[in-house]
Amino acid sequence: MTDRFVVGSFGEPGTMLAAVDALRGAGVAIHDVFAPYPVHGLDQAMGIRRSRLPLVTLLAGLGGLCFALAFQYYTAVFDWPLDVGGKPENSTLAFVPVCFELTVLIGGLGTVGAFLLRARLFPGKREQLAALGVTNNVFAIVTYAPRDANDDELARRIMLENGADEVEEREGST
Amino acid sequence: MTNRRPSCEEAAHAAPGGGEPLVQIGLPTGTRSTGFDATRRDVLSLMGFSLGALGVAGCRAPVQHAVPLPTASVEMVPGVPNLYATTCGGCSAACALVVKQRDGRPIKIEGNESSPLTGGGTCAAGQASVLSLYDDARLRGPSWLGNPVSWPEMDRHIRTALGGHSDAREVVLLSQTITSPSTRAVLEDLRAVFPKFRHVVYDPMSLAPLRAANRLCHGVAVIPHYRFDRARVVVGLEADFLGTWLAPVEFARQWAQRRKAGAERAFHVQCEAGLSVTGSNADLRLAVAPSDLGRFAVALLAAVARRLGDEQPAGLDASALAQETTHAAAVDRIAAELVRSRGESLVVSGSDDVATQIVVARLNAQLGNIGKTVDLERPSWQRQGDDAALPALINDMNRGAVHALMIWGANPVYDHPDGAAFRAALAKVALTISFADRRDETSAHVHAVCPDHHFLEAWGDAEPVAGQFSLRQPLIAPLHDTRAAVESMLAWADRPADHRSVVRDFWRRALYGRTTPAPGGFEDFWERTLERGVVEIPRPPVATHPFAGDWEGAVRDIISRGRANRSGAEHGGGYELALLETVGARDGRHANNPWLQELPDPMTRLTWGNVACVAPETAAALGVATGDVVSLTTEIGKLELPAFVQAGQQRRTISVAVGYGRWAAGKAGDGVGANVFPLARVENGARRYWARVAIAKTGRRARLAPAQTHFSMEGREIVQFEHVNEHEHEHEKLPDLWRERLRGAHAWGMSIDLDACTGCSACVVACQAENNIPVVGAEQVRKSRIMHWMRIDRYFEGDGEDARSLHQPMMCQHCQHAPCETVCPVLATTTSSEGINQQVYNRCIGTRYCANNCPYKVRRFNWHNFTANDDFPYNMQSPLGRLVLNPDVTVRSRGVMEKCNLCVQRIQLGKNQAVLQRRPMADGDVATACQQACPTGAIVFGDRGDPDSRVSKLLAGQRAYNVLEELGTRPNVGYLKRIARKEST
Amino acid sequence: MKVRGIVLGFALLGAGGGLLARGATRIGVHQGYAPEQPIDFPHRIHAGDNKIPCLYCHSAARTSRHAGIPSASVCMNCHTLIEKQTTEIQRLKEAVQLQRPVVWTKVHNLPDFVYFNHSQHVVSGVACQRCHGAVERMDRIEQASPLTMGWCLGCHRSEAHVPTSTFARVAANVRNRPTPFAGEDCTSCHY
Amino acid sequence: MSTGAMEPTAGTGPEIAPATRWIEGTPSLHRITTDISRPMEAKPGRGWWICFGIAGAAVLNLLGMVTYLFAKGIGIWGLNNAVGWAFDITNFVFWIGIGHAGTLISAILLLFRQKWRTSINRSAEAMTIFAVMCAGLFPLIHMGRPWDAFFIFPYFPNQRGPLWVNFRSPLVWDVFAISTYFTISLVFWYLGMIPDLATLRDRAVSGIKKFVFRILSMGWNGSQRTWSRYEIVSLVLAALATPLVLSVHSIVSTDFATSLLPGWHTTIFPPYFVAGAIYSGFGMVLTLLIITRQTMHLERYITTNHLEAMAKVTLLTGSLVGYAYATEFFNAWYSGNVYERFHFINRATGPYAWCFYLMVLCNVLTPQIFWWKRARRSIPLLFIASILVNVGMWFERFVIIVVSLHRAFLPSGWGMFYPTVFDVGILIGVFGLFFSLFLLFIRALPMIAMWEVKGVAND
Repeated sequence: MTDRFVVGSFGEPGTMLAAVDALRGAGVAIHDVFAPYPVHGLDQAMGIRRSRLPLVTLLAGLGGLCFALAFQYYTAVFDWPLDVGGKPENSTLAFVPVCFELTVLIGGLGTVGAFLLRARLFPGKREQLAALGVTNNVFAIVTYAPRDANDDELARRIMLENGADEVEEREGST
Repeated sequence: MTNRRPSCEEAAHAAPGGGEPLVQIGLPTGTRSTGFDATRRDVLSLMGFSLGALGVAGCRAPVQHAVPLPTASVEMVPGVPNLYATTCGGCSAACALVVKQRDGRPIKIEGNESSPLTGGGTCAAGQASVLSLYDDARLRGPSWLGNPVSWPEMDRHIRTALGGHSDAREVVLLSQTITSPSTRAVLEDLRAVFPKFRHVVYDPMSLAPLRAANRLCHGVAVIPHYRFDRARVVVGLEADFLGTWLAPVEFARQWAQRRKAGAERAFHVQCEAGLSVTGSNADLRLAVAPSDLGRFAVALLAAVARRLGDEQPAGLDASALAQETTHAAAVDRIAAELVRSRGESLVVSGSDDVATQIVVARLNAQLGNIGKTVDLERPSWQRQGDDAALPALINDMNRGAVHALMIWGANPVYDHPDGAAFRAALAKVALTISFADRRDETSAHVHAVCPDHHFLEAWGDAEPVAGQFSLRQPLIAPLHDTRAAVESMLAWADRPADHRSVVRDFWRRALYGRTTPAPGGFEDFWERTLERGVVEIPRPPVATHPFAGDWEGAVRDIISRGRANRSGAEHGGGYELALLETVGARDGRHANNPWLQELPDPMTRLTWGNVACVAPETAAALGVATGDVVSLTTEIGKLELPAFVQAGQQRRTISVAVGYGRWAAGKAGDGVGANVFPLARVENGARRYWARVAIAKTGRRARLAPAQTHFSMEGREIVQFEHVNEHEHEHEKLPDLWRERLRGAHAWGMSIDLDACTGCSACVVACQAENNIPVVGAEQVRKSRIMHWMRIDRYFEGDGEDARSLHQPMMCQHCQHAPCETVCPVLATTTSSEGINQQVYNRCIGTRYCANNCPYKVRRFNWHNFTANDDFPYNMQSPLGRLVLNPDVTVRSRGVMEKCNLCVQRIQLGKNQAVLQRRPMADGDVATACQQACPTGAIVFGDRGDPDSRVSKLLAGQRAYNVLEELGTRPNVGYLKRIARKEST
Repeated sequence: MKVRGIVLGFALLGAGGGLLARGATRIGVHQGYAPEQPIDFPHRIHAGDNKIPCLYCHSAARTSRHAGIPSASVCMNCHTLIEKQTTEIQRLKEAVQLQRPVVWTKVHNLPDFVYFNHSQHVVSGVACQRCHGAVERMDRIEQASPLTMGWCLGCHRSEAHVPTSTFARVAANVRNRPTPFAGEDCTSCHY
Repeated sequence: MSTGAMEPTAGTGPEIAPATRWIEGTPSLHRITTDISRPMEAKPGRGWWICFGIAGAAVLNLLGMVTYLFAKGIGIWGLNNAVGWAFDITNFVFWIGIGHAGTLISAILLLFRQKWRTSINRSAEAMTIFAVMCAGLFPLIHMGRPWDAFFIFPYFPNQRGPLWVNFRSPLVWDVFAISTYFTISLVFWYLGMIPDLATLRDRAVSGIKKFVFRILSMGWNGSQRTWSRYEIVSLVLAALATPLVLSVHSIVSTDFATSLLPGWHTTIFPPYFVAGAIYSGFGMVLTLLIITRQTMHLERYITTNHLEAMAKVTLLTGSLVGYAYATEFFNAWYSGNVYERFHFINRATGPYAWCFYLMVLCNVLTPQIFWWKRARRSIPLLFIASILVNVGMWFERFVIIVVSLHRAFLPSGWGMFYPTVFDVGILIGVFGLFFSLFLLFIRALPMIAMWEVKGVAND
């Protein structure tokens, strides 16, 4: 479905932050904020919860560890227990390095993969820019503009009061 | 190990001429099996070039063909090796051999265990002689005046040139010692045909003085048959009887029998100028200059005489004589030992001086050794050369007295000081014929070259020692259009016969009668002898008389000359150049054999060339270092050689090996080293193998090709000693961190007796032949990339003249806790269930990590592709040379690691035989190549799992130890400590 | 929908890789290789219909590493008595008369660096068909087995009473495996 | 990135900030963008072309020599039965070492909230990746049969049935360690670049550029929700990469430490190698940054403060390495093991002693000048020192490998190693490869993380 949005662009992170606070204070639902770099304090201001990606890391890492251990044990002890320098078939200590490496590898790749999926990023995706230059020097707040008009006015007014360079309304889909 | 066959009639009867019988025999079903097959090589070379080629090689394998014999052969099953007994043609010792023939190709030479002389031992040259069969330099057929001709044409030419036999024009055969009785008989026939037929015998390394001395002292001009196995004290004077002198294989065996006899162990003294294999194994070695040797012998004689209370040489008293030598104290002690074991002692001398030999004969006589350790009645028929004969012949040739000259196995232009004269004289002879197998220095200047067979293609027989006969039979149809020399001579004498029947008839006529008649008559006897290879046929003893030589004259002669020498020494430069034979080069006849050229000399560890060995003190005095080119000037002339600082070298002497510096031997042998034979001039009827020399630095440096560069053990316990009658406490085994692994049916192991190993290097060549080890050439050796799986390390203890030289055969130790295995990323090397450290070539990717981690540095890497690669023009480059390859052993490609695998192919064969015969394996079923070749039985291989096996017993013994035991590698190859005799003076 | 496209792409990539890998593992494997022979020799008639035992012609298999291809003279043992004539038999007789060896095309080519000994297996009672397939039903001989190392080992392990299936091996107490009767060492085949 | 600044109680921030400024002046966000994008948008200067010309020539030489190597076999090197590894593995360890500073700077300094990393981490990571590529070349070409290199990977299906690889072999550990390290570093680097790629995408005028950057930037639009996840991921990766860095060179050191060769068989190798790696890594980063900041006019972002900070690290790690050298000798003496003792006597007095002394001079003595602040802040001194450090570290590996091998247990097996033209040529060629890659990088991609700098600039 398509929505109507109010998009306000700011040249300064400070003013933008103030606007965000004001908007939330006035109970305007903020769709998202777009910035050329992660402005600190914005998460709290927008009330974004901390991501659960580290959990993915943990699981993927454990997966890698188990696979490495099982695989080495299987090849060295079960599949063909060769006599290598008279060492015991299950030379667990010798298996540690590979276990560690695979833990890190799979853990890392898993996390990144999960992030890309969650953030819906993939090669060749066509970008949707809130405002020109959000990747350069513009900070843009995007709020939902519900049907009834005065509310809409509210958002626009708050943004302008807080020093938005420009505020516009747009149709778009999320 | 494989089916041993009476004779190889098939090969014998196959049509002569060219290789086609060979090709049919040699390529049975499955070209792959023949080891040198095209596909494998192509795949490898392809791989060598690019990754893509792997795909090529894999996806579309080259089509291979299988060519069965048109008519099935009874004897020859493709893939099954046959063994045939024959006789070595490598030198006049004529050792009995058993040759392994595979798909019609002789590929490996082994000693014949049933020979009472060698007992299965061989020497390096003998082991290598199989490669000479496939030598590219061999002539493909006869040639007349340099143009190839057919044999009938050749015979026509020669008959006309001989112009009938009636007229009394002299026909001369110049040959080296001929030990073949049948051939000697043929020569007698020739006398009948050619009224004035003369046989001139000469050896490059001659023992004429010894025979002369025996003529003067005992009335027979023979070389006695020495019995080192009966001697409790052996004194060698310039006689390298363990390495090169006379019959080294036989002597080494006898010597080792004594050495292993525990309490009966012989006391061995060696006096020599340059360090030799024999000297390095002596219990007491004295460095004596050639010019002092005689005086040493005299002093020894005097000392012995005094102890025996015998008369002293008139006008000379013992004390005075003792002063003649620099080793007065030692002389007395040796005399004591000799006298203590009278009749069980032996003094041998290779001296080139008749007087000295007379003194030695006197010594043996005084000690009552004649008939015990010195057998004159059943003498040796080796080294029958007469030094005076050749110069005489040259005169006759120049006089034009010689009408026809046949040269057989002799190469005087190369190895005689009068070579140039001889060459010139050849022009004055109406007809000169050579039987040489190649266009060598001499045969290049004759009218007719009638190439003789290689001994593996020929019939024949030998009697190296009176009464000890052995037969020779062909292992393969002649590769080229060659003809037995005997056949040629008979053809020209209008008595054409084929060599086989000649030998056979002689044996029926002359020998069979003297044997106990066999049930099956002569046929039976002949078959059995062919199969066994050797037979002992009693013959009437040679008549001798007790010692009656003018020994006092000899003594005075020596003394006077000695004094002259001394005074001469003061002003004539003061150095003496001593010529010596090395186990690899010998007298130079094998010069084109790359195996021997690359065989590190056990004493210098140098390959590809000879050097001037200089004593450290002398080197310091002259400011010469190893590698400096020095010029050696004698009255004969001047030559330049790289110097080599050799501990143990007598101070006043410089030793140089003969057998190098050939210029017409072939690709591998030409221009390697310098030829010093010209220095061995003939002086009053005998060749002198030493000369007064002036040495000088040239300022240039030469790049030697050493297989080992560091000779000190750095105080590490690598070669260990056990002191006689000194109790060794049982040393406790190191604890093991890991539980013993599950073992299979066997636990293969090897024990190497450092007290019996002489360093003769037969094992090294045997290993090379058995395992298809490539020759890499001097340049690669310099880069220390020699490929030998087995090497003989040489270390020095002490320094100067008294330095003791130690030999240690070193190959993969087959550790149970092998450091190399743990580090291989791809499991290319692991321990087999039978304890072998396996190396899997086709899994190896060549990280060389294993070699780095090997404490014994026994792993060898294929730095280049050494097969069919023109950068390495040795035997494995030429298709002919590759015929020697062992089909049961992989030809390694470039980039893989290799090493000793305890001849696993022989182990597998042994198992296979046991399975086929439905019996368990027995101790001794499997002999590794090195063990089989060893003349002293120093190497014993077997199953350590079986407590009764020889190897188990040996390795459980007092003397057993492992090299670098403290590293905990737990080798399956153990060593027996060398015995250090308590010096009790 | 874009996402689905991406996923599909990855799936295809994976499938392609899998096929490639499978193809790669067939490199050098010539299972089913059946080259034309100089003489069109039908094993079906000899080994099949006439029940000539394999070892009659390939007698070397009893004693040698090579089974051996019989000499033409061996063929003549029977073919001198049998009057049936075909062009193929004619060719054979020619070869015998002219003493010209028949140049057969080798069918079973082991990979390089591998040693295989027929006699060992024949004596141990391994049936020829176990590796060479139902020769007695082949008109033109063809390579029935992959002749790869994995294939050899499978047999060697079952002969060695070493459990081959993973679960079996897990079940079996690996520590005290029986020592293999059929060699499981590298040097059983590689040297 | 500016996690440090994100802290509500930016405790560390203010303490450092007055002491050192990590950016000259206060450029506007747009200014930062343009400054950093300039190298990519302007035409390359002559300096760049000269450097690239030289490096490229070296690469061609490398290609030629490697081709010849594959055709003839590694016999064309000076290696032999005594010395089985020399330049090949020396180069391998050397480049792996170089590869350590990058991830260290981006990961460890990130965890330690070191803001000064922001303007150097991008190029440092790039350097890591290129160095690891160079390193990875050697295990391949040093093999006798490189066309069979795939044997060291355990893969399925295969023709060999149950034959896998030897997981006890340090070489197999290397395979896993290095491929993991390479992958993670690459991902980390790329991930960190996505926002900048988006910036470039939006700046791009030409269609191709826009197309390429669009594919690479994955439709990044600066959404704060993404930003917050993004930072978490970066932190996670950093936390993973830090032990990874330490593990990689520890594992490389086990190539030697797990053997039994005197001079290799030492327990201190892992930490010693890691210190050495960081040391040489920082040396190389210094060299590169000093060159680029001059040629690319980025003094504003790569300040003397950065260089000084790195000089301090160099001093620390250099001294650690020196300590390790001393320890080795002490252990050799204290162990009383004849082989160990001989080895170290031979190291200091043998035929290769000059290498040893060169190594001590460069690695232990050179960095000591950084005790003086003036030295730390003098560009020429830093440059020379950084070069010397890398020379020294190369020789350290050479000494460890060759000197240990050439005289091992049995004197009969002793030998010498003499490099051939191919040894040297390939050494040079790989440097060429490294520098060409780096030169291409600074033209094609933002060599300073814009968004991170922006973050720091706006505190």
